[in-house]
Amino acid sequence: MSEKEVKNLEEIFEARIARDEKIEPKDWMPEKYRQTHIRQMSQHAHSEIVGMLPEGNWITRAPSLRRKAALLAKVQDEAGHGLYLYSACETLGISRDELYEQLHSGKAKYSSIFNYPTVTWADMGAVGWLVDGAAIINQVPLCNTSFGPYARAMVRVCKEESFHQRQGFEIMLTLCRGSEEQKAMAQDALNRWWWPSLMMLGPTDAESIHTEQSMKWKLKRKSNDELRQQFIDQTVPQADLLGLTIPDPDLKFNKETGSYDFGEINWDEFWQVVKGHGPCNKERMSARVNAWNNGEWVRDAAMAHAEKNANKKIAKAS
Amino acid sequence: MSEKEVKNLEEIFEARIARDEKIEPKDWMPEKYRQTHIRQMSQHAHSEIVGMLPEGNWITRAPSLRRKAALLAKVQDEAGHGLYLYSACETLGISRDELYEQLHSGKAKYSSIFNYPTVTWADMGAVGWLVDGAAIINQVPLCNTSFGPYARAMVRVCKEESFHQRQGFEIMLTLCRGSEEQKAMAQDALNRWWWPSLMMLGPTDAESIHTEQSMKWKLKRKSNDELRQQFIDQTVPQADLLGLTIPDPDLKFNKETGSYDFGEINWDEFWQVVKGHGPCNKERMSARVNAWNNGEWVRDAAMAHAEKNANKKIAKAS
Amino acid sequence: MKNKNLYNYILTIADNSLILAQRLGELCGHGPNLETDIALTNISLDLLGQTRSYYQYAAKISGEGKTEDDIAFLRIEREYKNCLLVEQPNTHFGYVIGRQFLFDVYHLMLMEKLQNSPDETLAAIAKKGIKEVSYHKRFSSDWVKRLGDGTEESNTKMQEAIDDLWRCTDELFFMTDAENAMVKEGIGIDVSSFKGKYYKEVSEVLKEATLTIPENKYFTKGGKEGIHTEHMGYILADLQYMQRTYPNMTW
Amino acid sequence: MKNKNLYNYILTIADNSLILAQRLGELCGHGPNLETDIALTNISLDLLGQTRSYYQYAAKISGEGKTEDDIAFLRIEREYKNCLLVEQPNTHFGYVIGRQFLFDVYHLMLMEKLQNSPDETLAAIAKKGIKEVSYHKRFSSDWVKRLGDGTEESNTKMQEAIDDLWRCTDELFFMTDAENAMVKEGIGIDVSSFKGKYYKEVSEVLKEATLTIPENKYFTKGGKEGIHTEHMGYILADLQYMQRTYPNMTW
Repeated sequence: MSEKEVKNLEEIFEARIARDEKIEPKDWMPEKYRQTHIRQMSQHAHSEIVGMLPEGNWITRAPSLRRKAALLAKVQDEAGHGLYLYSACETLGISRDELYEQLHSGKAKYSSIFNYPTVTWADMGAVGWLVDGAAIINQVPLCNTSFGPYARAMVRVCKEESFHQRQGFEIMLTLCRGSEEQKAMAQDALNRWWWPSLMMLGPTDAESIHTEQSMKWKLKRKSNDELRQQFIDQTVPQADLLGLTIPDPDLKFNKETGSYDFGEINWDEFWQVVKGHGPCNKERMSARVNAWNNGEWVRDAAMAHAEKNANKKIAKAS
Repeated sequence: MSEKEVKNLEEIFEARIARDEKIEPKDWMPEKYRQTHIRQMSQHAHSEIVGMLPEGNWITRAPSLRRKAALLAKVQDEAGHGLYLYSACETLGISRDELYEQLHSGKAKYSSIFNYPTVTWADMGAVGWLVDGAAIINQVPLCNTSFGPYARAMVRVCKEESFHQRQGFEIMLTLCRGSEEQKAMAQDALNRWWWPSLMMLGPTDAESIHTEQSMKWKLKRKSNDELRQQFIDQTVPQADLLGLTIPDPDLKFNKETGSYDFGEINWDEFWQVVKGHGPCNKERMSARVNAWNNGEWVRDAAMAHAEKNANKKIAKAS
Repeated sequence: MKNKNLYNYILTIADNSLILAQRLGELCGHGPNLETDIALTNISLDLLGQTRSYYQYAAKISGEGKTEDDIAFLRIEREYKNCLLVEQPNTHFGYVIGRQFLFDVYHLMLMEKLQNSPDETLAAIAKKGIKEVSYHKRFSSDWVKRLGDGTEESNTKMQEAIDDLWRCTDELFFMTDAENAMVKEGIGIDVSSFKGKYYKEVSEVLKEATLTIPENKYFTKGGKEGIHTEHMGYILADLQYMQRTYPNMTW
Repeated sequence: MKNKNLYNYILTIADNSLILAQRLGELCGHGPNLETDIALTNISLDLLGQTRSYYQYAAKISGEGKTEDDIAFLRIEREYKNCLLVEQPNTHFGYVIGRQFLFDVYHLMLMEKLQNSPDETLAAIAKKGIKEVSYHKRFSSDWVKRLGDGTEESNTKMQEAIDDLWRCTDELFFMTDAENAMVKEGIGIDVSSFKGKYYKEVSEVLKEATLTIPENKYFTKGGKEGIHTEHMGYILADLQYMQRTYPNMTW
């Protein structure tokens, strides 16, 4: 293709996006669009899969049968999200094995929040309430993103996430209405998860890369700082409702802006965790890699069995 | 050596044993004597090592710090017994690796009692009281056995075993003086360990092999049935003291004999366990084999390191 | 308690589901691929759902103001009545599948009988369970075949698991006092009645999977009478952790 | 409690011994040979002995009728103050040795200072401990050298463990509020004062063991303030099992 032809295709492509038309896998797309989507969708898929681990940690110890079932179902939903996000990636011509390889080698990232340990049962509440809460704020705009498979996946993901978020809040509410120990457990969980949740919305706009392009492709609608403000404004009243204190002495409602001002985020911690040195990066990655390696003989067997069956069918047919 | 010379040596040898002289590793001995001793001592050593496992099972869960320390110390003593019994074997010209190989391949036996699970904390009491109790009855006569290294090892072993036995009894006593749940736990442990403990004294005299020869070599002083009767007569009053009921409806003091008559032993169960089909045979053997296999690289490293050091010394000296 | 036998009978069935669900719960996030991870979680969820129905019923008939959670979390080890099979560890995926398969075949046969029990609650739970357990059995048999008739390595591993778990199968058909009593009352199922059918069906799948049917005639038991393997204490330590550490709270 | 800071200070030291003893206790019967099995059990016993002395003292000064067992078994996870290093799992023998070595060097330096504390009880425990901990350190350094300078495989494994555990070393020198308060009172030890000496000594052994000294400058912490790794909950589930299941009994 000549440079001019490409230029022409790109213009048509950008115009389609501007008209809010969905781009589908078989449509022509710029290589950078493809790459950016593979990167973001796979990062999202990886986050779902790694995100199963901190919550999976409490399945055997959930304090009631009802909570155990709900937690199992939630972690299963995350596996499901991973599954269709990987599938959406695959429509762009990359295999799941390649995507895993990127995760296991450390080339691909996943959400840093999952590198914090789940220390008490209250963390199951806090993760649902705060982490899923922040995730939704990140994800809701993606339901209208330009790439069709991603947008459709996000519709389903967001619906389930918001159920999880309510469930998390309800765990917190039960604790806060419970004994002194339970309330202390809830406050402690908020103390530990608050700041990492704020970091989940990404680095400050000044530090953020990819933003302009992503806005154009509707992979982003608001800046990280705007999303963070939205999260805080939404969450502070919920904390009040729970009777919990946000661990930020600088947090204060600003009558002029109608929003909450808040204290400084420890970005050193953020970058340390992103770079692989958080409390559980090593454990999370080992768990994933071990599961994959230990499962190799199983996947091989399934493949061999399928081949044998296919051969049998051919033999019968001939 | 001519047949006559051998015959002569054998006569001298048997005469020494008859005079209660100790046979030492460097002394001449009939091949059968050597083999019998390797078999019995290694079986004894294996029992100590495998016997660490059912008690080791409760170390992390012992109910008080004092009990945890005592249990650790006890299991450590067992490792120590294993160590000097293996050493005694080695004086007869067999290596520890060969002995392990015999254990791991199933060629060598160990005491069947260790193939029962330790289900509750009370089992730590019952094992000490009953299993060590029966072991002592088996072992005390061996302090005067003809083979010097074995006799000396047994002196030390018996001293420690009788400490363990008192400790086990004391655990039972504490439980029996405790809450209803504790007393029930003690009774339940007695119910489960009573019959296997009786079986520990070996098959009935009618079924027992090796006996005559062993008597002559002072590897045995009393028959299995005599030892079993001794164990029962010693233990029943202790159970009374604890306020526990021996799980044998046929148990009754016989005024004529001055001993307790008792019910029929389920020898099918005994032989099933001996043949490798007890509740934990598989688990015990896996634990030993895994420890050995997982430790191979460590033992190799120690050997390699020692060689390197030796070479360095030679290099320095030359 | 008036209905002590019925109560114990329910636990004999329900504890299997609880402990197997717990074992499967350990695996969540660690499966060989996402699809099996999801499927095993699903089975765990089904079993947990059944457990809750049974325990709620047991709590009701106990008449002691008990809740499902009291029954699930606040018994001592000797009071759990699950068979030894379901408490076997997740040694490797072959064991997970083998344990599931050997249990599912039994479980479905039991549910099929139980749905006709004159005890309406048990019949209803069983009826609902049949659909779920049929799916479990399909999943586990398919995997037994895949692994058995897959690669040489998978065949060896699957055979190892079957050989090892085989000794836990006989106990499924051991009749406890509570079971005998409930059979007498016409409510419970005589599990020994489908023992032959069980081994026939299991053998057929193993054969199709190119696996050898174990010849071992030595079996272990004890679980149904509350004498468990040494694994059980550790399962309970985790299972009961929260309820024991923070007693009498609402979660 | 009058001496809250002293109480917390004692736990900061004692909990390390308890949790490390517990980790070593898991290994009993599973070592690579009898001699190491016995040695590791011995270390576990020493640590447990120290733990008891500390807790008995803490129980006394708490003035709340507490016993050593209340302190050992009846706290919630957030109240345990051990460093993250000692709760790391027994992944393989290299980890067991690495963890022990990195702790022993620190532990001995601490005991050597603590024996001069004006608090007579602490000084006495430390004095007794020095003999034991010197032996521990000799044992673990010897094995670091054996494994480091053994075979290629053992070198790789030992290096892997050191690289992995390294991130837990910095926390040893983190000063909690209780530590700062007790330093101020002249009773506690300023652990940060021997941080340089620690890394120098550790590095010398690693060098002799032909191992590479990790360059990672990122460290984790939290244990000393009660925020533990996800391993800790499982350690406590086992440790506390009996006391939680059967409360208020004598054993």
